Amino acid sequence: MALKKHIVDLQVVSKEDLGDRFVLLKCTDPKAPLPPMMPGQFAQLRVDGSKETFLRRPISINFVDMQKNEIWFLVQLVGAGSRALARLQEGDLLNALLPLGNGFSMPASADKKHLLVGGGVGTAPLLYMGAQMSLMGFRPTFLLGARTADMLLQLEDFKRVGDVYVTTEDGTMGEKGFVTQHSILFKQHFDRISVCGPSPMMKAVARFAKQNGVPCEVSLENMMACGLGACLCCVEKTVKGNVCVCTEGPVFDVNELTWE
Amino acid sequence: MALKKHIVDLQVVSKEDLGDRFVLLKCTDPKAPLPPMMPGQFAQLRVDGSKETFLRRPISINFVDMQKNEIWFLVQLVGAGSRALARLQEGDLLNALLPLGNGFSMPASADKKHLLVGGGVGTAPLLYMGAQMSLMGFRPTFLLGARTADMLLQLEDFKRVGDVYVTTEDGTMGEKGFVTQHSILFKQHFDRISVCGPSPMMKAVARFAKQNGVPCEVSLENMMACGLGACLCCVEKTVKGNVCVCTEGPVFDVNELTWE
Amino acid sequence: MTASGTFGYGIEFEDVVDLTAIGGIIVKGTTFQPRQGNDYPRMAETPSGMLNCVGLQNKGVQYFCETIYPKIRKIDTQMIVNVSGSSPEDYARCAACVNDLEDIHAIELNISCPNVHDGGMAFGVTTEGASSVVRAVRKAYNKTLIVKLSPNVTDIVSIAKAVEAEGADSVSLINTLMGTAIDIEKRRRMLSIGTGGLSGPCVKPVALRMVYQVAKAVNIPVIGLGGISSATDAIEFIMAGASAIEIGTANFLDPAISAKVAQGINEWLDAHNIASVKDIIGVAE
Amino acid sequence: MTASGTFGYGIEFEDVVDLTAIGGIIVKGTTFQPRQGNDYPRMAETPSGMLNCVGLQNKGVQYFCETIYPKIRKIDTQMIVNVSGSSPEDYARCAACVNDLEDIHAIELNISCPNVHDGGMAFGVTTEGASSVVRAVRKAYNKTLIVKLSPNVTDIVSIAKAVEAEGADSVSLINTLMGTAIDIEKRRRMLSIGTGGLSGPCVKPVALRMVYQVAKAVNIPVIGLGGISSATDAIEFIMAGASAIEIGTANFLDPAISAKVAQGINEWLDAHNIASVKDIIGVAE
Repeated sequence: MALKKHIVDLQVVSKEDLGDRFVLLKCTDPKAPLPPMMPGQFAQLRVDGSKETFLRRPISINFVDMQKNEIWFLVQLVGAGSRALARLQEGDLLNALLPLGNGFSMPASADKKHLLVGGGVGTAPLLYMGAQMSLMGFRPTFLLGARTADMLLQLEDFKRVGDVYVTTEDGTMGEKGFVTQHSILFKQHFDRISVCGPSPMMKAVARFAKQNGVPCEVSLENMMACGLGACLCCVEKTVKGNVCVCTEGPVFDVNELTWE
Repeated sequence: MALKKHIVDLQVVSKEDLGDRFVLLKCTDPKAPLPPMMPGQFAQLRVDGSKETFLRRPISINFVDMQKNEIWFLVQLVGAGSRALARLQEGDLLNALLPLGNGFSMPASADKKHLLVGGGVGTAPLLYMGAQMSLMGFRPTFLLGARTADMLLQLEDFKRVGDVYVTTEDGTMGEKGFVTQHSILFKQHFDRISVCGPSPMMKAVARFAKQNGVPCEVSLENMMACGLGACLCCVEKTVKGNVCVCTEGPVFDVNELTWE
Repeated sequence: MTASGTFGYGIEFEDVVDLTAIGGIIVKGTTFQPRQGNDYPRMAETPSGMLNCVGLQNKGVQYFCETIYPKIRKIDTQMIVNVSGSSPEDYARCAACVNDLEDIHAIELNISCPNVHDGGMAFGVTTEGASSVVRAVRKAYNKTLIVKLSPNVTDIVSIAKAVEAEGADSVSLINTLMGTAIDIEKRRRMLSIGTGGLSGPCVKPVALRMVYQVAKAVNIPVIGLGGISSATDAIEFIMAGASAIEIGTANFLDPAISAKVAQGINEWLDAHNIASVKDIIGVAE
Repeated sequence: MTASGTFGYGIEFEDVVDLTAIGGIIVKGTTFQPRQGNDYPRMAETPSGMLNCVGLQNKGVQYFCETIYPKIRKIDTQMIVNVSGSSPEDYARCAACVNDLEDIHAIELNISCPNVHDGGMAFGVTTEGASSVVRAVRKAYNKTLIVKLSPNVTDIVSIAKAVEAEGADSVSLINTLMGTAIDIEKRRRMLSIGTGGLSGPCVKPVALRMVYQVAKAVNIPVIGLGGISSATDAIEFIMAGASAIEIGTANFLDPAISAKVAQGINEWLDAHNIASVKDIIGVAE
């Protein structure tokens, strides 16, 4: 059953620069407890104070701290929208529509080994996913890839909730190469893989999963306008035809997609 | 001869709220001395960080402090543009095109009595005007009007450079009524009147001046786009036909206008 | 009211807005046959607006009648179905199906969709094309018939008069302006079919001009839309001559905007001691 | 180049921009007889754009030739005169005067001004009207003849082809979209003549679509304009098929923008190892 959606004026609790290309926004709802949200879901953030942007920006839920009533967003600075979000200061309001879409499937039991694979800013939803698994008594394995070591984000947070393996394209940390080349994939068997990252990476992981008969879910980030299934802009071709990523996804079983 | 125009990135030195409807921005050019500017000239300020505004905003030069290399702008909060300017913080940059238009005529000698009449935010350019007259050894008379006492702005600054008379519509300060009803107009003779304020007020003062044979200049604030005489949007009907307020004005001798 | 294609079937928005506070919901473009729509990408962000080329993706009128209609028929607001087609007969067939639905009292005929090849806008840009569709539908549909007009024309007034002459009960305008955007790094237009429909505040001045022109020229009510994002925008359209307004793209920025605009109009009327919105329709000089 | 009516005669901007760094300056609309233009107010700010209804205020071609031309003829850039009129003969008379000016090598024929009653846009919205003006001017003017097209039409391609057939050397597009805005407190349209021409980034998607369509259809060079405010915007137009571009309303926001865009295009070309702008004209799929 879908979780109820809300429009909330979040307030920025802190803003942290992670290198010069990423910003971590920690926000709270000053008026009410944050609603229930599942790992893999996202929020549509309204971008104020930017002449260049028009639409909201879909940003995945990086972490939810129910004790502190905090929600975290990890924002990569790529365009006018993300740069405007990065200009937010402590105390500023941030209008959010959340939670949207469907989350990742959670493992059914603790004896199933679950691998979470992230690339670049795509690691963001996996932190919340891993933290929720950890709360349920499961220990996830993370396989995180980036171009260089300084683009691997929140490693300490990941290590707190699971086992972390790393690749970098230039070899500055962990194994050199892409995540699909990491030795852990060939040493251990996993019962399920959840992936979020750049499209070529997700396709490579999906191919690996299919070849090895492992259930695999990926999180897509098609451009979208409304986030509610109304505008039909963010469609992905699936075995059921064109479906909205914002409502049928963003998380899809790779077998539903028409990726070859 | 027209003063050379410049595009400069000013930096906000301080922002002061004057009541809840006006903001005083003091700016500097951090890289170079401010160019020469005449009282009555204006600047076209670029409004960043507002989705609602598109064009620059023409704002009159309130004061120039050559020692401190400061230029002041008095902004009335009326729309999205002025509210965006009011959100500027100390240290922020403010792109300005200046100085634009023609200024008020300065008195030819110290024995000529010069009256400066301002209404509402229209008092702004008169402060710089009075200060320049004071530097030249002349003592101007100010007649300043507002709806209520709390909307009379910068009175201490005005008093430093000249004699100040005041009217308010509700009688909370000075004489009750409009500037054209102030007793000073009937007690003293003035050789020249310079006016800036709402259109009905300027027309009333112009009528008084014509009836009494006193030379009178008014500062118009027609809506404008470019500020350079290119777009031809801010035209005023004059005895010479439609002319641009931004280049032929904003200051006009009332006899050039087609006001009845 | 909410504009077609921007509010789904309403139920998508019920978590975040009280649907009964909205004057009406124009549900998304429905065709006789199901349509997959165009390929992704279907949108591009533009200055104060967006382009879309969805291409009428829908499951067909039969699915609508059997599966959607039972879910939405009891929502306490006007539900209007936006009807599209590829020929006058195709439009009429679809309209006939909707005619049988007891709780749907009006349709909006989309003769102005720029995003499908086989019809839509082609009908909306000539008086003959527009007339032929309205004539066919008028025979098959006996409730309120609204015709949505294309702004991509030299003379929208002549089209409005033509559909009025064929028995349209109302016209709504404007549909989207045809536009494009280019990704200079990929050297490619950003939309899968090359062009798309432009909507959002950027089109408001054009929409307002057309509403003003059409309202002066026809005797049927005009429904105004095009970039409305606030009560002030809505009042501008009403003063230009619109008897009602639709909110489209603004729903994407604030899903609760329609109820807010309705409330804002009422507050403005109250503050100005105006009894009814009727008193300001078309008052702008 | 800078668009007509947005850069005066160039000399208004010489304090703040190096005029020789601009590819060309299209000086403001010139008519055979002097014109006072429309009454104030002549503009309204709109989302990502503005409306204007200046109405071709100018002192006439004789004043231009005698008083302005001597001041601007030696500016080291292409000076192009924008020519308007109220009848084909009127256009031709004005063009004939400019034909005699040694240092003016081209005119831009404005058959698309929405802000005057007696002509202008009326010619630009039909193939017959456009042809009649170009035919008359072509006889009177033997240098480069650019024709500026109106976007307020159903089919801009047919107009472009018509003026090409009459011997135009180039087409520039788009002129402004006709729009309006309403002051709800005054219950009045904000412009003195009711409507005005919409320009600025808001119109860019429409302009880009039309440039793409026209460039595919004609064999003469296309000059693109409509909301260009950056080198990226300009490259979009070039990739859509424009051989040159004009910058209009953006001059009001940054008087130095033209030189910046020219430099930005060159930097982009360098960064992508592209030898000449010619290599990217019309490359967008």
